[in-house]
Amino acid sequence: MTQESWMEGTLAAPLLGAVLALIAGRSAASAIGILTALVGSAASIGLAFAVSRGGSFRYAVGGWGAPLGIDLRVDALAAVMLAMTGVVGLCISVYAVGYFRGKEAEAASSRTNTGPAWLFWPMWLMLWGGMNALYLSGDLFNIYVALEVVGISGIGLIALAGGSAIAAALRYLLLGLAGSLLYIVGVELLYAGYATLDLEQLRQRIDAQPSTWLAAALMTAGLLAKSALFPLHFWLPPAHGHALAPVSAALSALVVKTGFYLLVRLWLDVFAALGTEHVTTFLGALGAAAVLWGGVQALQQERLKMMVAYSTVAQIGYLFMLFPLASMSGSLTGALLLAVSHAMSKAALFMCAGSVLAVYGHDRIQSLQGFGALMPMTAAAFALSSISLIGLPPSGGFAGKWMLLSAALAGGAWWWAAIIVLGGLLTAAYLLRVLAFAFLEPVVASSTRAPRAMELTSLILAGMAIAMNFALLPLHDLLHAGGAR
Amino acid sequence: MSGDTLVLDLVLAGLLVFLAWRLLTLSDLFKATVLFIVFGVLLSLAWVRLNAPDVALAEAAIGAGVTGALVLDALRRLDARGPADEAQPLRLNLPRLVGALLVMGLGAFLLWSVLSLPPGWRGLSSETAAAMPRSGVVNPVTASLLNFRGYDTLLEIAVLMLAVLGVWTLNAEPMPPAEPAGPILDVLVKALLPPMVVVAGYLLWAGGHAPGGAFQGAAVLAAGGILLHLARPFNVANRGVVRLVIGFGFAVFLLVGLTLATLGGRFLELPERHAGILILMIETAAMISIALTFVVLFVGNARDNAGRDTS
Amino acid sequence: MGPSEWLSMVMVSVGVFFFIAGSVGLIRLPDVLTRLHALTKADNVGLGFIVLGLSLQAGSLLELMKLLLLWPLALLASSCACYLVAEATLLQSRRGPGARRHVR
Amino acid sequence: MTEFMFLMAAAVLGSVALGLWRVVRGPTRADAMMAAQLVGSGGVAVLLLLSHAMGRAHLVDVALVVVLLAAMVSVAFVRRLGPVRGDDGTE
Repeated sequence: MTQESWMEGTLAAPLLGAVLALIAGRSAASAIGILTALVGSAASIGLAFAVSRGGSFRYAVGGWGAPLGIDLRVDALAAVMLAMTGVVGLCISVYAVGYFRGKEAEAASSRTNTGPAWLFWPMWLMLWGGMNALYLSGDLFNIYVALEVVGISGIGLIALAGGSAIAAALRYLLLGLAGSLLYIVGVELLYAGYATLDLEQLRQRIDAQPSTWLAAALMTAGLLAKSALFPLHFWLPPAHGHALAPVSAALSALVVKTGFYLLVRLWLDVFAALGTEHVTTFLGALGAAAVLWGGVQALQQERLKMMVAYSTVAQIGYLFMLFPLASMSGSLTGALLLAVSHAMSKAALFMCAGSVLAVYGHDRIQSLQGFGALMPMTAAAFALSSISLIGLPPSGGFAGKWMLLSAALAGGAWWWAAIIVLGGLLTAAYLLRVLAFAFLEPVVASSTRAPRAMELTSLILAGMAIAMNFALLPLHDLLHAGGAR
Repeated sequence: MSGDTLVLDLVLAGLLVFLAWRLLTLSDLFKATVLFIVFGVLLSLAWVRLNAPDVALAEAAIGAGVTGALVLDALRRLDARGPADEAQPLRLNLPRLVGALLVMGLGAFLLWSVLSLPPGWRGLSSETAAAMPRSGVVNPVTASLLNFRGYDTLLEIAVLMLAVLGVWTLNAEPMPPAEPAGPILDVLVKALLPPMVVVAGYLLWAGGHAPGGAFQGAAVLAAGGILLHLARPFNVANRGVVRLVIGFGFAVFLLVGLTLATLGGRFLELPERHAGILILMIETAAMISIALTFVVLFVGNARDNAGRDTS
Repeated sequence: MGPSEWLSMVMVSVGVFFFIAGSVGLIRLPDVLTRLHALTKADNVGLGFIVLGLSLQAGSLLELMKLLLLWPLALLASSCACYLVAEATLLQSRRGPGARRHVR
Repeated sequence: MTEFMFLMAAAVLGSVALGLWRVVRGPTRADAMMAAQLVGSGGVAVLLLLSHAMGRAHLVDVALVVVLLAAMVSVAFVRRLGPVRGDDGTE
């Protein structure tokens, strides 16, 4: 298969699956969902291999070519994000099958209606399709549309939980709309200035006009809000904390990365000619603040899901430390490795929280004493994800943080290094607190068990987060071959 | 802006600003709703004056019409909850002042950057003009939406589809029963439905060479559905047929794109010879789906029994 | 300018006059029903004159047809709508102030 | 002729603006509905006049859409929000 056909598969599979799942309805939605997830993740992994062999390429959708048409741009950076989405997306899909089957059984025993739970499938596949479209795109307006697809499906998914999640979904909607508005105004300004929407053409034409700076500022503000970087993170914990477990996993592990990815594209590539040192320092400082603030907040949470959600606030901060360190060799590899292993371990953590909820009926950390004995697989998954999130060796989180740390020290920027270490300690504090409860004597004997599919997928994901330790060299080679910057 | 049009443009612009201000400051939601609809109609006139008749059509149909009906419906639901807290009139405090100043600064800057565009700024219009003969249609807006940047439109249709899914996830409370429709309302509905369908079809067809197209046609078609629902309420729950029609437009668009890719072209690369007919096909499917989408958004997901929380 | 132009301008002027008269009526008249009366005049007659005046200048048969389709539609819509508003108003005043329509 | 049509359009717009006074003033909901209707037909009139003055025949299509949508909105007004408050000035 050619690079192009892998790409077409990556782009189209989730979109097609989404509409088929919608048409098929309750009876066949989950089967279509799993099938789509298999095809979609295979396509994105195939694409990553194709890029590592053949290098980056462009693809003119509709055959018109930029600036009139829309060009896709597939390079190593995009390929890594797509593969990450594929792998984690597949696991989330498998988990969701078990999760909703468990919900149905529960509903059948208590004779209530599960309601429109099957709508998860079309919305989740559309979310996946939107993220793929976003990573593939090389066109500012097309990215806007993809952002909308991601945002609107995310809102629907959060609202699936009903109850207090509706308010969180509404807040997410308003914030998302505000972010989109800022972004699109920036896009209009750039189009007015350079008569193109194509990222590559824009990079070549850009100069330091006042309107270009305004456009950059507006787009950055919008994207920061969407990626929930401190201090624009306030919407994230309620949204991610109240959603259903597979939804939380998808949002926290994957969706928040889209904003980060776009900011990397913009500031480290398109806007690079503007002379961006103070901007990248600013972004890094926000990231550092997020690491500390999110960590402290996570420590104080009493509900497991809220704690995991605040942990996302902190971990996003790490990714943004890439910006000030970008000129150091290895920093991009490190940040990407961190992003990928965070996606895996964070999805696993939310899955664990979902399994715990299914068994205990609540997720108050204080009352989870001994869940390690009741649910050994889940506890193991929790422990492995924690290792990676904290950054203990060997794990993807360790390798990523190590790369960033050595980049910081090589550049003599010891303060970034200090933040990285301090953040790791905070992460250790809030995760070990939960683990400590896990291995106490159980106080309640529960007969309910989480569906095997749920516990197993979280363990697999957590294992992968550990295994990412050994992905350092392949990733480095891929970035080299695929010509991301 | 020549002398001929100066008076008109000034009145229009002045009215728009006045309306926007009143809309935000009125404490009566009902009046604000009325002004919102008025604002939509006048905004559509403004688009006409800016030589963007396609946008004017969309604004009149969706911005004023369908959205207006949606807001009215929401207002009724608020009413039915009993005496709602009247919205507080907007008072100026420090954060609002800062916000207002920021927005005004941004507005001033935008104005400045528009004015500082090089004279005769044409964007991509020469590229568009050069490609028009190969696009299969004559209206450059339709060519952009369905051919040059058809991929964007595909994803936009996905967003509309997602809106329906979002409505279905919510269990709205059922609408309080309305008075039965009187004879005059029946006459109106019977008399308006056929022209609405005809006009929708006409707009769809006209889109190839004049302002119009799937979105505008769909809005008019949806207005017919909403009118019918207002007179004789019906339910469009998520049943098989409804779901099929909702997904139809997106599915056709996507499958056309994929078929073309497997036949040796690129994704959504419409062959020059068949572009016109393919665009019409895609637009027809899209119009039907979008029209039903609007109707579902209006009718909502009222269940037969009282809305139950299904979390 | 030929006679058809002059006729157009006169008819359009009359139409605009009715619009202004309608708005003045909307402001000045004392109660809902009389205001409704004034408004319907503006809607129907004003728009009618404008349509007639412009149809003298129509460039094509299609345009003429659309213009002549437009007025009856507007007439029908606004007359029915006014009837409905009046009916609702009367129902409301019979039930007394403060009553909600959906409460039976 | 063109200038005349632009002026007439401005006059219709002005009369619509006068009508808006009723929306803001009230006192009944019926008044506000009426004013919205006035904007519908006023908008149509302006569009037709502009169609002639700007030499763009297809603006008649926009007017056609406004007529149909305004009818739908008027019905929505009455069916969803018949005058809930007392008439004749009691608010």
